Amino acid sequence: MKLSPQTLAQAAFRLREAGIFIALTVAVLLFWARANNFMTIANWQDIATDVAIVAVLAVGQTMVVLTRNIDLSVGSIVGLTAYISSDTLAHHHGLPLGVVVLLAVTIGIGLGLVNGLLVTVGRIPAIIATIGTLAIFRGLLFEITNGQNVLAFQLPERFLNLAARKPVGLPFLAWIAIAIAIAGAAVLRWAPWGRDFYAVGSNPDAARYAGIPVGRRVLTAFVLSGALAGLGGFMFAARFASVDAVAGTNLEFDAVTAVVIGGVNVFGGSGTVLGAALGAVLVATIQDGFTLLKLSEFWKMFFNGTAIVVAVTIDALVTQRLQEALRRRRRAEMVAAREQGAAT
Amino acid sequence: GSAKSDRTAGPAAKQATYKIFLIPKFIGIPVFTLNGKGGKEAGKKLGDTVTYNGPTEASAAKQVPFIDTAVRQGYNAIVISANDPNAVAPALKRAQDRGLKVVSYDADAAKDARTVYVSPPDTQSIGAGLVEWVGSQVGYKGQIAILSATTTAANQNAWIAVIKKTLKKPKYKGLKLAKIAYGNDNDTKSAQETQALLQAYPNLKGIIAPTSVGLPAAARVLQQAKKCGSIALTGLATPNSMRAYTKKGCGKKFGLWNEVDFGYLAVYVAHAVLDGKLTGKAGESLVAGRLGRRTIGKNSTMPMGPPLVFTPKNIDKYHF
Amino acid sequence: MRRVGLGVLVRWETVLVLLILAVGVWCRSLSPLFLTRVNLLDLATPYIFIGLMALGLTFVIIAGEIDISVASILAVSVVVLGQIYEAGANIWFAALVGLLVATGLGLVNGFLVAVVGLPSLAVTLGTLAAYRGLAFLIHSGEGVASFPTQFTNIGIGYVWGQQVPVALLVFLGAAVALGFLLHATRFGRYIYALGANREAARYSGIPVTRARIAVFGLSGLLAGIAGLVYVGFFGSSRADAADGSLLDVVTAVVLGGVDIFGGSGSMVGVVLSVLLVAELRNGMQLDNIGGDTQNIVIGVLLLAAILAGNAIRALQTSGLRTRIARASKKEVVRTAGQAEGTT
Amino acid sequence: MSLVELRGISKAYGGVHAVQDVSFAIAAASTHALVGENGAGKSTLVKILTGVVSPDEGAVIVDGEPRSIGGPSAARRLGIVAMYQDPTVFEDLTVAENVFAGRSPRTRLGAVDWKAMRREASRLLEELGADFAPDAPVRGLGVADRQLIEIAKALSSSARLLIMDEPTAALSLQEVDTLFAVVRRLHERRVSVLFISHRLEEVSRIADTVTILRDGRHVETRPAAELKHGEMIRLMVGRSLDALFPKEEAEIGEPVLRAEGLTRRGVFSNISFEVRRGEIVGLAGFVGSGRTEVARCIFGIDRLDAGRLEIDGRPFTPRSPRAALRRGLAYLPEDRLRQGLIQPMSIERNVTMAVLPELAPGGIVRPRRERRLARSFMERLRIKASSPRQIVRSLSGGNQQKVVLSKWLATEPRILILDEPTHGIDVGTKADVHRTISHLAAQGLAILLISSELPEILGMADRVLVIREGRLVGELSREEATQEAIVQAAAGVAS
Ligand SMILES: Nc1ncnc2c1ncn2[C@@H]1O[C@H](COP(=O)(O)OP(=O)(O)OP(=O)(O)O)[C@@H](O)[C@H]1O
Ligand SMILES: Nc1ncnc2c1ncn2[C@@H]1O[C@H](COP(=O)(O)OP(=O)(O)OP(=O)(O)O)[C@@H](O)[C@H]1O
Ligand SMILES: [Mg+2]
Ligand SMILES: [Mg+2]
Repeated sequence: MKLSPQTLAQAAFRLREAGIFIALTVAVLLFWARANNFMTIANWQDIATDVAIVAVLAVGQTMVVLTRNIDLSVGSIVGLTAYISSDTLAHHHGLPLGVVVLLAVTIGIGLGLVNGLLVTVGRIPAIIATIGTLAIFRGLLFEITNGQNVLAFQLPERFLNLAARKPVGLPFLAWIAIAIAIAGAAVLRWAPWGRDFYAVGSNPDAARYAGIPVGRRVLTAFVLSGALAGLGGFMFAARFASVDAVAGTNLEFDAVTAVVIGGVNVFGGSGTVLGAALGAVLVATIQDGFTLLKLSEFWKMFFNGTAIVVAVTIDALVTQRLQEALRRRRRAEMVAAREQGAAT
Repeated sequence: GSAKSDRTAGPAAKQATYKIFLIPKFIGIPVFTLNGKGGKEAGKKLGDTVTYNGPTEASAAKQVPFIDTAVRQGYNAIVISANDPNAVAPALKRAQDRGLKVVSYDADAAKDARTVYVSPPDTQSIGAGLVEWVGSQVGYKGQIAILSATTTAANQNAWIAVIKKTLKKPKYKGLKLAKIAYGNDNDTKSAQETQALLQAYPNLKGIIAPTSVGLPAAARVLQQAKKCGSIALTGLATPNSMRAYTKKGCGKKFGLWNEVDFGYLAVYVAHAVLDGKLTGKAGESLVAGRLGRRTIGKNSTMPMGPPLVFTPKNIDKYHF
Repeated sequence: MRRVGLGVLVRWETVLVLLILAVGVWCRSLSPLFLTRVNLLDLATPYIFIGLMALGLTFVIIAGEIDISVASILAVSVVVLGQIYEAGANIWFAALVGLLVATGLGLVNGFLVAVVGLPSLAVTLGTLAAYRGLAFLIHSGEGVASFPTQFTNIGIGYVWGQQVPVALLVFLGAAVALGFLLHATRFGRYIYALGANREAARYSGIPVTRARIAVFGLSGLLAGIAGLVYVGFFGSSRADAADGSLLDVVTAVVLGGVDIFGGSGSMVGVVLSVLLVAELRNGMQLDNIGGDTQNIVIGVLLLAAILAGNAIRALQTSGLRTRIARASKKEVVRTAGQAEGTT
Repeated sequence: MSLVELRGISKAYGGVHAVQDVSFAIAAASTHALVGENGAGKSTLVKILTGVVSPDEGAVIVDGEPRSIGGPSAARRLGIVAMYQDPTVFEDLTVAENVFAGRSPRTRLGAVDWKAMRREASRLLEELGADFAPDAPVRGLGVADRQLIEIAKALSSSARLLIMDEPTAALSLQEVDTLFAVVRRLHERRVSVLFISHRLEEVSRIADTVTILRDGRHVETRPAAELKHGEMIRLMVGRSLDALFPKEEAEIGEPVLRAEGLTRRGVFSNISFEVRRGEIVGLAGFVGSGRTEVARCIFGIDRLDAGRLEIDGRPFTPRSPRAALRRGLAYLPEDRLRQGLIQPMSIERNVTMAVLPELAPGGIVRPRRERRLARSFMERLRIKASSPRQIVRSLSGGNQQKVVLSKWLATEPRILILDEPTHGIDVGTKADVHRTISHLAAQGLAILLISSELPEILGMADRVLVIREGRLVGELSREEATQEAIVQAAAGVAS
C-alpha cells in the first residue's frame, strides 16, 4: 500500500521521540564504555532521583508551552513550597505527609493561578509575566525564611527517609515522577480539555472561533504547572532535607531545557510528555556520565548547551523533511484524483 | 556630594559613635544572618549603628551598588565578605578615597582595598586541622576528596592550598587527594556533587567540606547512601546544621568558628580602625569585647583564632 | 500637530518619564541623599553594563527573536580580554579582540536561527550554557585584575570636573547611535518589518536572512561593549562576569515598552526603563531596603507597568479608530461626490 | 416564519460605523446572499451573528425571539455556524481534529472518542468529495483543502444557518461546483445558508434572496431572480460602472520575460513561455495546479530545479526576491495577510517597503518622500483611509489589497506578476484594479496574470496559458480563449 500522509506523519512523529531515544542510547553506550560503574544499579538509581523533580516540572512546563506560553517561575515556586513544606513539618512532626503534599500542591495552584491570571486576564505575555513572578515569588521566600533555614535535624525521620526509599529498586521520587508523566500523557491524549491545549497553541484565533475557551485553557495549563511545581517543592524538601531561601534556583532552566530537548515546539501546538520526560532523562544521564568521566563542571555546562542546540537542529530538520514530503505526497494525490476525475 | 561624605567621615569620624555597613556575600542563608547578628551585637556594645544588607545572589556586580550607596549615606566603615576580591576593589577604593574605612572578613578583598582582613581561623590552622580531622578518622591513609564552594571563592582556595601543602607532610602521605568538587554554596549542587564523588570514587575514604552549605549536604548524602561508616566526613559548618548527622556518626569530627562571634569581631575591628587604633600593621592588637585580645598577623590579616571542634560528645553544648 | 499632541499623551515613553518622576519623589522621601547631584549622576553607573546589553537585545526582540545568551557572551569576551592582556598584549588590542569574539558568538546565534532555522529561544537557551561553560574553560581562575587606568576609565572614569561618569556617556552615546540606526535607517525599518511579518518582509525583497544574522551580531557586539564597561567598572575579568544579570536585561527591554513578540518598541523607552530601574534600586538602597525586597518591588513594577501599558494601548487604538471613523466618513462623502461627477 | 432576522443592527468601531441600522430576514432552507463593496460591513455582520462582536444597537431574532449571542459556542447552540473569510485551521492537528475542534465526541467516561471522531470526519469528507484522509495533518494541505475542512467543520455541527464569508475566493470552478452541490443538499436538511461573495455570477447561481449593503447601510433585499448584475452593481456601488474589464489597446513589443523548461521537482515541470512588452498573459488552471509555485520560483522565493530565465534577452537567475526586484520583476502574492502586508504598520510604510533602497539613499529613510509616494498611490488607487499613517490592519479587505498593489507598483517594475490580484475585492474596486492593470500594460509593462476567475482572465489577457498538474497544457490567443476551452484544457478533458 502507498504511504499515506497519516503514516508519514506518525513516522515522523516517532522520529521525534526516536531521535531523543537514539541520542540517549548513544550517550549510555558511550558512558558505559568509557566510565566503569556507570552501568550500575546504584548509579541509575541516582540518575532516577536526579531526574525525578525536573521531570515533574517538565510535565507541567509541557502543558504551558503547548499553549504557546512559558512558565519561568517554577524554580521560585519549588523554593517556596519546599521551604513551607519542611518548615511546617519542622513545627508539626506528627503531620501526615499526605497533608504536607496537599499543602504544597495547593500553594502551587495558588501561585500558578496568579501566573495564569496575569497572562489571560492581564494580557501580559507569559515570558514577561513569569519573569516578574519569578522575582516576586523568590523575594517572598526570602521574606518568609528571613535568613533562616530548616535543617535536617528539625525534621521527622520518616520524611528524611522518604527520598532514600527505593520500592522495587526504583527511588520513591522517581515513582512519583513516573506516575505524573503517565497522568500527564493521558490528559494530553484523552482529556478533551487536554487536546484543546494543542489547538490553542497551534492557532489561538482559530481556537477562539471554534468556541474553545482559550483563556480558561491557558489558565488551566498554568495552574497545572504551578501544582506540579508545588509537588516538585515537596519532593525537593524530601530530597535535600534542609531548605533555605535559594532552594530551587534555576530549576526553571532545567525544566525548559528538558522540554526543548524533548522536541516540544516552543511556539506551541506540538510535542508530547513522553518527549519532555525523555529530554529530562537525557540531560540527567549526560550530566551523570560527565561526572563519572571526571569532566569539569565547565565541560558539563558547555556540552549541556550544545546538546540543546543539536537536539533542536535535528528536530527542525526532521519536521522540515516531513513537511516537504507531505506537500509532494499531497500534490501526487491531487494529480491522481484529477486524472480519475478527467477519466470519468 | 563628596564634600558631604568628607564631613561625615572626616571630623565626625573622631566622635565615639560610627555608622558601619556590613555586606555579606549574599543575604538569605543562616551563616551570614548570624554574622549580621554578631555585628549588631558588637554595634550595641560600642554604641555604633550597624546595618546588615546585601544582594540575594553571590554576585560581586550586585555587591558594588551596596558599597557605593553606603558611601553616599555617610557610613564611616564597610565590613564586607567579597564575592570577587577584585570586582569589589574599585568600589572599596572609592569608599576609602571618601574617607571610609574598609574591613574585609570571611572572604578577603584585594589587599589595597581594605585595611584589615578578619580571616576565618587562620588559613593555616584550618587547612591543617581539616586534614588532621579527616586523617585521624581514616587512619591516615586512603583516597580523599574536597567539596568546596565556588571555584573562585578566595577563602576556599586558600584552604585548599594549605590542605595540599599539608598532605605533602610525611604524616599524611598516606592520604591521596582524588578530586576537588564544587557545590557553589548551594545545597542542591553540593549534595549532587557529593553523590558524584561517591560514584566516581567507589573506594573514597574521606571527604573534606569546608563550607557551611556543603558539609551538611554531604553528611545527608552519606547518610542516605548508608556510607557514614565507610567514609569519614569533616569540614566547616554550624553545629545546628550538623547535629543530627554527627550524632548518627556522619561527620564525627568537624569544626567552625562561631559565626556570631565572627561578625562581632569584624565590627570591633572596624571600630578600632576608625578610632585609628588599628592600621593593619602586623602585631597591632585590640580587645574585642567578650572575645578578648586579638592580634593582627601578616598581610594585615587578623585570624578568628582556632576553630571550635565539634564531636558527638560536645556538640550539644553549642547552639548556633 | 493635534494628532501628535494626542499621541504623545498615550505614548509609553511618557508613562516611563512620569514613572521616573514619581519614583524620584518616592526615593526623595526615602532618603534626603537621593536628590544630590553626585547621587543622581552616579546612580546608573553600576547598571550601565546591563543597560548596554539591553540596547542590543532591543534589536533582537523587535526583530521578533530573543537572545538570552547575552550575559554569557559578555563573560566570554571579558575572559578573552583578560587573558590576552595578561599575555602581554596592548590593552586596546585585547579589548578589540574581546569585541570581535563577542560579535562572533552573536553571529553564531544568528546563523543557527536565520540559516539553520531554529527557534531563537531554544538556540540561545543552549548557547547561554555553552558560552558560559566556554568562558570558564578559557580561564577559571581569578583572572587579571590590574588594568591600565586609561582603559578602566571607560567604566569608572569621570569627565567635566570629575562629575559625569564616562560609562553613562558611553551608554547614552550608544543609545543615540543605535536609536538612529533603529528609527531613521533602512536597516531599522527592516528590523520592524521582520518582527511584524517575516514572510511579507521576504516577499518585499528585504534581505531577511542577512538582517536576522546582523541583529544577533549586533546583540553580541553590545554585550562585548558591555563587557568593556564591566571590566572598567569592576576591574575584574572573571568567567562568572555578569552571571545572574539576564533577568535584569530582559526586564529593562520589556519595561521599555518593546513588544516581546516583535514589531514594535523604541530606543528611548529602553533607555528610560534602564534609568528607571537604576533609580529605583539606588533609592531603595539609600534607605537600606533589603535586596530581596528590592527584587519584589522591581517585579511588581514590571507587571504593574505592563498592565497599565495594555490599558493605554487599548485607549490608543480606540483613539485611532475614532480618527479612522472621522476620516472614512469624509472619504465616503468624497467618493460619493466623485461618483456624482463620473455619472 | 424566518429562521434568523436582523433588526436595526448597528456596530461602530470607535467612531466608524461598520454597519448601521441593518435589517433583513433569512428564510429557512434558503440561500441568502450578502453583497457589497469592500468595507460595506459584510464580515462585521457575520461576526455579529456568530457573537464574535456584539452589536451596539439592534437585535438578532432567532425563531421569532430576540437572542443575545455571547460567542461562537452560544451561536452554535442556536444553530448558527460560520466559515470565516480566511480559513482558520490548526496546522499541527489532523483533519479530523480540525473538523471537531472544541467539541470532540466523547466516550462514556468523557474521554475523547477517537474512533467516532475519525468515522464522522471521513463520512463528512466523503460527502464533500474530499480526497484526503481524516488522519492527515493539516500542515501540507493547500488553501482549497483547508476551505473544504472549514465546510466539513460547519456541516458537522448540526447547523441551521451556515454562514459562508467568501468561501469561493480561493476555490476553482470545479470546487465551487462541489460546494454549491453541498449547499443544495443542505437545503434538503432545512439548513439555510448566508452566502457572501464578490463574484456576482456565483451569487445569481446559488442565491434565492440577495441583500445589498453599501457603506454599512442596508440598501435592498430582493429575490435573486429579479436582480440583474448591472442592477446589483448599481445598488452596491451607488453608481453604474463602465465596462467591468476595460481593456486599453497597447501595442505589443519585444519579449521582456522568457522562460524555458522551468522545473521544480514534484511541483511543475518544463514550463516555457514568454511575456512581451505591453502584453498581459493570463495563467489559468485549477487551484493547486502550480501557478503560484511557478510565480514563486520566477520571483526567487522557491528554488528552480531546472530551466532558464531571460529578462530583455539577458539571462536571469532568481536567487532571491531582492535579485528579482533589481531586474525589474514584481510579484503580488496570493495571500494578502501572510505574504502581502505588514498589518501593524502604516499604509505609507507598507507602500514603500519594497523601494526602501531607492527611498533611503545612504541607508537613511526620508520620511517626507515616503509620505509623498504613499499619498500619490492612495489617490491613484482610491485607497479609503484617513491618512498615510493609518494602520493597515484597520482597513477592509479590498483596501488592504490596494495597498499591496501600491507597494509593487512603487517599484516601477518592467514585469509584473499578479497572483489573484482581485482576490476578495468588490466589483467597484475590481474595475479600478483592472483599469490600472491594462493601463500599466499600455505603458509597456509585461504582465503575467494568475487568476482563478475566468471572466477576469478572459477580460484582461491577450494570451492565456493553461496549467494542469504543473504542466503547460495549452496556449490560447485572446480570440480562441473561451470559458469552455480553458476549463477543458485545465481539466484535461479531450474536446
Ligand atoms: N477591528 C476593526 N477596527 C476598526 N475598523 C474595523 C474593524 N473591522 C472592520 N472595520 C471597519 O468596518 C468596515 C466594514 O468592515 P468589513 O470587514 O465588515 O467589510 P467587508 O464588507 O467584509 O469588506 P470585504 O468585502 O473587503 O471583506 C470597514 O470600513 C472596516 O474598516
Ligand atoms: N506554502 C504552502 N503551504 C501549504 N500549501 C501550499 C503552499 N503553497 C501552495 N500550497 C498549495 O499547494 C497547491 C498548489 O500550489 P499553488 O498555489 O501554486 O497552486 P495554484 O495553481 O497557484 O493555486 P492557487 O489558485 O492557490 O494559486 C495549492 O493547493 C496551494 O494552496
Ligand atoms: Mg469581509
Ligand atoms: Mg496560487
